[in-house]
Amino acid sequence: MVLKVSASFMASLPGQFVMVRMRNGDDPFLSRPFSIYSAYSRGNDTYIEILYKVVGKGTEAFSRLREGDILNILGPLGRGFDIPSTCKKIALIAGGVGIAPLSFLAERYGEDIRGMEILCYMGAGTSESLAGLDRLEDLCSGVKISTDDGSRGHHGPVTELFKQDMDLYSDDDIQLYSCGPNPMLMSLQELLKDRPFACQVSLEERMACGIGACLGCVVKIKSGETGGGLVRVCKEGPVFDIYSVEFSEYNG
Amino acid sequence: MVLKVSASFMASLPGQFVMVRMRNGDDPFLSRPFSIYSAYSRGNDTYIEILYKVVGKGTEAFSRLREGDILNILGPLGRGFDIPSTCKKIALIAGGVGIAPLSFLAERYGEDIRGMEILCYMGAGTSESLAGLDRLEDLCSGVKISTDDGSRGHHGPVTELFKQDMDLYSDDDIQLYSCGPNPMLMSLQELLKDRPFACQVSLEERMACGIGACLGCVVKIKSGETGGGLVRVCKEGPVFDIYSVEFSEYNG
Amino acid sequence: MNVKMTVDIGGLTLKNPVMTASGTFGYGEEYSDYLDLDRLGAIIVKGLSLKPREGNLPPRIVETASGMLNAVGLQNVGVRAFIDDKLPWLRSVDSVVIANIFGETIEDYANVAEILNDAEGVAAVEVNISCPNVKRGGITFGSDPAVAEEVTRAVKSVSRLPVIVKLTPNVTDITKIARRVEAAGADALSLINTITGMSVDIEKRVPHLKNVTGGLSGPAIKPVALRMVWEVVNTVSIPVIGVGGIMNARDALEFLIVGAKAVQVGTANFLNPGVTADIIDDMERYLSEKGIDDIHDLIGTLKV
Amino acid sequence: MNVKMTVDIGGLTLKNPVMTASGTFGYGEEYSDYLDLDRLGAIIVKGLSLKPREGNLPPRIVETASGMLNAVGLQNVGVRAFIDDKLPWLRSVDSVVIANIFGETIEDYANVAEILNDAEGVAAVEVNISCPNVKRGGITFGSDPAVAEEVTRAVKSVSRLPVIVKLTPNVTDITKIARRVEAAGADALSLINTITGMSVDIEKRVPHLKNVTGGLSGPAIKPVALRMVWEVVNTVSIPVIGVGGIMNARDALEFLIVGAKAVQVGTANFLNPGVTADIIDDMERYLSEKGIDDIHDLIGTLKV
Ligand SMILES: Cc1cc2nc3c(=O)[nH]c(=O)nc-3n(C[C@H](O)[C@H](O)[C@H](O)COP(=O)(O)OP(=O)(O)OC[C@H]3O[C@@H](n4cnc5c(N)ncnc54)[C@H](O)[C@@H]3O)c2cc1C
Ligand SMILES: Cc1cc2nc3c(=O)[nH]c(=O)nc-3n(C[C@H](O)[C@H](O)[C@H](O)COP(=O)(O)OP(=O)(O)OC[C@H]3O[C@@H](n4cnc5c(N)ncnc54)[C@H](O)[C@@H]3O)c2cc1C
Ligand SMILES: Cc1cc2nc3c(=O)[nH]c(=O)nc-3n(C[C@H](O)[C@H](O)[C@H](O)COP(=O)(O)O)c2cc1C
Ligand SMILES: Cc1cc2nc3c(=O)[nH]c(=O)nc-3n(C[C@H](O)[C@H](O)[C@H](O)COP(=O)(O)O)c2cc1C
Ligand code: FES
Ligand code: FES
Repeated sequence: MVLKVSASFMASLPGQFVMVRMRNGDDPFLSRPFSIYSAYSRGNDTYIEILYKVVGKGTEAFSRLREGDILNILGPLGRGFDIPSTCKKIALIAGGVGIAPLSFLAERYGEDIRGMEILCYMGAGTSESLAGLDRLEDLCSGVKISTDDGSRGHHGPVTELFKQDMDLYSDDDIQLYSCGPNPMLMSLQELLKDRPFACQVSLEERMACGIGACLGCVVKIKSGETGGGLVRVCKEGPVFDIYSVEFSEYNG
Repeated sequence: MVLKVSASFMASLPGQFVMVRMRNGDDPFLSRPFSIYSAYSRGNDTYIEILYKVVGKGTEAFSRLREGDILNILGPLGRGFDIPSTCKKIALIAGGVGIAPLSFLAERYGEDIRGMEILCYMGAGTSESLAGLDRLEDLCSGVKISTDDGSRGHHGPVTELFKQDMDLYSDDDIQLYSCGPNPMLMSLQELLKDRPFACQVSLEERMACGIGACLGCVVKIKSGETGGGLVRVCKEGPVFDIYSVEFSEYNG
Repeated sequence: MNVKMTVDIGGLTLKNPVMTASGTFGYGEEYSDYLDLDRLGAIIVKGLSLKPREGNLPPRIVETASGMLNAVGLQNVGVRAFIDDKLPWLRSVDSVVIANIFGETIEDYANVAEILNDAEGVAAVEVNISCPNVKRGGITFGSDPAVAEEVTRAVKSVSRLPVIVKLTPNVTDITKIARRVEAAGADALSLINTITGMSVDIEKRVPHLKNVTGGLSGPAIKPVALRMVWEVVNTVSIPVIGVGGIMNARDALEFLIVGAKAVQVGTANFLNPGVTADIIDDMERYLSEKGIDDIHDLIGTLKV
Repeated sequence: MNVKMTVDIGGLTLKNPVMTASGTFGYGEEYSDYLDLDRLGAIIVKGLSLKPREGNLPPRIVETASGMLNAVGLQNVGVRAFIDDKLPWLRSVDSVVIANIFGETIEDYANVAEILNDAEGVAAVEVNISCPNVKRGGITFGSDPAVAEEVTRAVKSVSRLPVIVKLTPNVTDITKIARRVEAAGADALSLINTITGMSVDIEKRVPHLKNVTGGLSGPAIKPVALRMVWEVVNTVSIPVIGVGGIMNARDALEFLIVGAKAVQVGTANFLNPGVTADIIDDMERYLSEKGIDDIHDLIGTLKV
């Protein structure tokens, strides 16, 4: 979905998100958070893109929108991905629409640091749900695919696919970025126990305000520099160091 | 608004109404009642029309609809106008969108009883709110207009306009039909105290179900053949004998 | 789909757990053009009193966010006219008919219940204790545990039918009332009735309802209803029927999972008179998709 | 537009009657990018306790029909960290800051209130009595008239600031509580806090909230809030602040017409962080269109 927005959105960073709400009526009631998939300007107008999957009534309502409809958009929000200047390679590990912030990251990396090697591991349920693949193939040096049903690429979780390549990378020149469902991030965390590559993840939690006020979106973070405890995904995140997150089976 | 409906709507009678609800979401929550403004078939398809005025969030939501949108429609509901075979002239007295059921009545009268003289008194706030006028001019032998702001026709309430003509009619050959805001119907009732022409009115009340189940839509009817008391507008009405209605200032 | 949907409520066997809530389904006949009434688990008719009641002056209803307020004021034809004029038609329906009753005094309640003993075609009574007790200055019967118990006992002592007591949500602790009503012999509980609310016309500066306040129903109250059902199923051992804001099978299933043995659909009937049939179909579909072949294997399976 | 919007709440003068509700506005700073905080009648900060509290495990929120449930569990930095870390920034805002406080024991309440006596920039305390009383087995302070009175008395006896007591709607008769709290010396009342509710994930058969139940807020509860405000303004003579489901100026005006002297906006801030400024503007526009030049000429003018 392409959204025409105010010029301030040109400052959007990969990993940041927006809160989106239908303009009319109270159903669905709360705004919904979506990662920024791209941000650019054409002429005097600024646009952002979001990539969404229909999972419930909010996203269903989006799917009924037509060109020219007006939405309420708040953003850009949250803390985006850190982009260290030292690494030479980056690997993106995406599950489903988790590809959105990673694709935006690749886009920006490509602009900022020419020649950077970007590898992408992309997992989805079926070959049809590989939205955003074309764009990634343009942005990355290589894209490897896995599907749960084996309809395209590796048959199995994307973390398995990444595991096969782990030995190709060395600790000091690679930076991982990941976004996807919690179970995927949990197995990635497990996988990295032996090979602790630097890895940033973008998390999802139910949100009400998106700006740090409601305390609805917390996730458990191991105590560390930032204090730890129950920390707001919308404000301190959505990007966290994977090693700091205490995942629990998502419950709602 | 033209609505494609099931063939059963061809049996719609003037004065009957439909309950209309947006297909998606709970806001607005209740269905809204609207008089049937016309019903016809083209080829294999049946259509009804409704004429609505934007007054609140339900009608506002309708005004945002676009061609092809789907609504939930229940109907035709209620008891329509009685069409006595004896009278030679009928006069329609309409306030605002109250014209809708009366226009449908004129349409049907025109079909059923050729040569019947149909006169129309049409009142509205301003000349712009005279929706449906063109159609009426085709259907009636004469249309007289009044507006509250004097921007067209008589400057003042439509009941005043009718009053000027009252002497032209005689008790035994005229039948009045009226629909409009309660204050207008109240002054018509007052006016008819001296000249008790037969007069049927279509009433409005807030409705939830439209089918007689919630008891939400009652109006006070003087005791008479049908018992009287608090009677359902959606089931025993919306058409009542004007002399049986105990109007009270509408309160909600 | 051969899922077993039958449930038993205090001796009453329902072909499925979907009933229509009192006051939202008239006397059944109003819906016969829009719904095959034979499909329903049970039909609960509009509240009946000893004498006919005219109810409140209009306006009686107003829409609210995801809900509505009503102040119908318990308008009804009276229990005898119900038996004479409405029940004969209802006997032709292959479903269970439950008479919702209320009174202004405890004796009223008992009298109505007694009259219904001999009414062929009435399978149970549901006692609405959410109405004001004229003797005690208008405080509702159902908000005082002792009075709730007393009403229940009075009805049980005369009725030969299963007695369902319908609880009001306008209380501090619904489990207290539930316990007392169970102790008084109720065969089942239904909850919740409407939550008292109000709405104002800011143009005219008058209440939208002539009666000033009214009862809130619809999806707005579902979270409250579900919480109270959860509290009550954890308190009593008689069957609990969940009511409040059920619009579709998903809502109904929440109540069953929490522990309600059956549900009532109220306000949703106004928006779609055929909604109960859809709920039954979708509930059956959910169960077969999940491989559950008896609805009892779903009821009360909430993991906490 | 030169409409007089100033109102006085228990000795506290507000430039207009629009406040932000506790727990929905963080410590104010969160909104500074989206709203000119100087415009607000008052800012009520997130509930403060003696010690910092971590709150409940997630998931903490879930959407409901025209509302949401939250079980944040009163997470907060603690009253001292508030004074040291949050208040200095708030002092730069030209509005009135009210500290919402709570405790697990009556002594806790009094201690927090006492600490705030010396906090420069705090103009009043709002006492949240809707939290569970650990000493009395988790029953909320606010649902027992005697305990509500006791808490109020304890806070009043130590506080040198105006004391607003915030009532819970989860009671049979809110006027009983209101009367006792007034008798204990409260300078004003605010109502309502959230209504307890629940929601279930029918796929996983677990509650949507880790805490099982949560507090319902948003437009769904507005009719209930308005009714309770109406009941309470007819009972007490201290000022009443209306809270619950206010989304726009029309909603706020309903509360004022019913008799509330001010309003609090809660959940609406989440959907539009600038909503309070819109409410103030639209309220002013309504008043001038109606030719009302002092908001007091609107307050409590409901015709019944
Ligand atoms: C920072 C952030 C970025 C996100 N980026 C994207 C994105 O780029 N594209 C995309 O499609 N989705 C994204 N999501 C998830 C998206 O917000 C939810 O899918 C959406 O809110 C669901 O709304 P719904 O009304 O369709 O579903 P609902 O009916 O609300 O729920 C349907 C299902 O989705 C789950 N769900 C609901 N809200 C969330 C949530 N906030 N996080 C995780 N699961 C949820 C529910 O548990 C339920 O199982 C993001 C979430 C966050 C927090
Ligand atoms: C039998 C019947 C036939 C009707 N036919 C038509 C028609 O052909 N064309 C048309 O434009 N309108 C008609 N109405 C009125 C129409 O139903 C209301 O205007 C509509 O429901 C308003 O919805 P809303 O959401 O836009 O306004 P709301 O926000 O619900 O209300 C706005 C204003 O309209 C008033 N209002 C709301 N509902 C009703 C109602 N049911 N009756 C009277 N006043 C109401 C309210 O008091 C308020 O002042 C009819 C009503 C009835 C009962
Ligand atoms: C218009 C209307 C009339 C009602 N009349 C009665 C009644 O006579 N007796 C009763 O016990 N409950 C009555 N109720 C309450 C409903 O049976 C039900 O408990 C309540 O509406 C909540 O369910 P819902 O949200 O599905 O509507 C009435 C509700 C409405 C909306
Ligand atoms: C996420 C959230 C947190 C809240 N925290 C508090 C709190 O700390 N103290 C308090 O008194 N009320 C708290 N409330 C209640 C609100 O202040 C308000 O009374 C309630 O939400 C009803 O108003 P609304 O419908 O406008 O949100 C909280 C509400 C929400 C939604
Ligand atoms: S969504 Fe409100 S604090 Fe994060
Ligand atoms: S609208 Fe329900 S009885 Fe008339």
